Amino acid sequence: MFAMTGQTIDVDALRTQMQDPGAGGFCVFEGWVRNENEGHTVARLEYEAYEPLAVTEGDKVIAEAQQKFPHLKACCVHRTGLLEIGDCAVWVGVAAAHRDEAFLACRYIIDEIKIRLPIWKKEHYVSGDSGWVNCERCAS
Amino acid sequence: MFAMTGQTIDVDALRTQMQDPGAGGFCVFEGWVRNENEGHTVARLEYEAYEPLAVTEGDKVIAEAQQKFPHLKACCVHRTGLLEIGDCAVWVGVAAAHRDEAFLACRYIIDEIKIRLPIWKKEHYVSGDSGWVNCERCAS
Amino acid sequence: MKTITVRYFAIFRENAGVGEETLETDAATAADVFAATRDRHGSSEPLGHCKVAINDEMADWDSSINDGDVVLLFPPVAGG
Amino acid sequence: MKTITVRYFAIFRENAGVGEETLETDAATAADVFAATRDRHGSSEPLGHCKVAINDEMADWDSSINDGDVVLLFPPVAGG
Repeated sequence: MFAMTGQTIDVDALRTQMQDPGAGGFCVFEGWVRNENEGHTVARLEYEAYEPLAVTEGDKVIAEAQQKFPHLKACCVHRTGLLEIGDCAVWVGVAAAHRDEAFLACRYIIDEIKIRLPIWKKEHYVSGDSGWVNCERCAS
Repeated sequence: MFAMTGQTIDVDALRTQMQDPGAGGFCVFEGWVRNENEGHTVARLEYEAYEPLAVTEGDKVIAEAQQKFPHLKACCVHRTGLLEIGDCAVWVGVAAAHRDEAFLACRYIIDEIKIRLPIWKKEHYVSGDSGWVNCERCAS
Repeated sequence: MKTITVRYFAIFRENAGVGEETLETDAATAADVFAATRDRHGSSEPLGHCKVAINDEMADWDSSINDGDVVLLFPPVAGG
Repeated sequence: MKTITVRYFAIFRENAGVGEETLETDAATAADVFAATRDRHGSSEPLGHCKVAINDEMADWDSSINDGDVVLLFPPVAGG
């Protein structure tokens, strides 16, 4: 299940939802707002998203992970709005029978989420400037 | 930092300790007690450890991860004693500037913890039998 | 000529100064819409870095444009 | 002859029926101690699947044994 939220991500509640007596490995990735990007000191971040399509595409990414690695529980929640340093911008959790699938599926989901979903990030710098962040794939 | 504990692992407190304004990626792995192993229905698990050396070796594993991937915060806590289905047996958390190091260091730590530390796992089956679990590397 | 709605997001919206506008166009494909509105969205990004959706479905740049379509122009995404 | 302390863990401890014992031995290496106590720890595991520590330091099977050493015999580990 993929969701967007304008509120603080409740990581405890998400972890509880992932529990499963058949799961032996649980892998989580969280993206946190850093105080620095490419030499700029960041004050805060702003996420804009086109939610209807972000949710459709996010659900598709999770379904793909579940097809590649059957029998896993997977969930991702992404923030919108204004975020401060240290805030959790995205949470991905995968519970699987074994750790290998848990790690690989978690990595697959965050990698695809970052390049496929209509979500944009504007950095507000301590200098007063701001800028839209280029996509990872564009930079590489 | 590596620690062994006989108490429920406090995953919230551990997550809070990992927070760092320079960290953009946080990867966690948790090992959970599964209800099944190699065709046996598991009722509970018992961990035995030789703690002085488990801690020394665990700290060494974390130091190796920090050398491979500089500037990361990493922590691992492992349970001892009797655990029920769904209990968290081991928690590994890594906070790094970027997600790649976070995933790789987290994976390195759990992989090494499983094969190097003097920790043993006895499965108690629903059938009333019990058995010591063979090491991963021995099985492969 | 067709009548379509074009929606801009993030830096495209800021550049265009509006989130949405109605266009009369003879654009055959999504790429034509991107080119026709380049002055509005102000993008110097290669097309391959941007994305397009038509009527709330992700689309390709060579997807055809029909009368009444809502075309969403997405600058380079950066989730996570 | 040397006097050493041998400690057994997990299945080795269960097989030996004791966690620790004192041995008079002429064992030259840790591997010799493992072989000399095989009846006690009852292991059919290859040496390479087991581990040994001497005086609270991880050691190799060809590490030499000195009078007064505490030798810890570890069956195949299974953390996590």
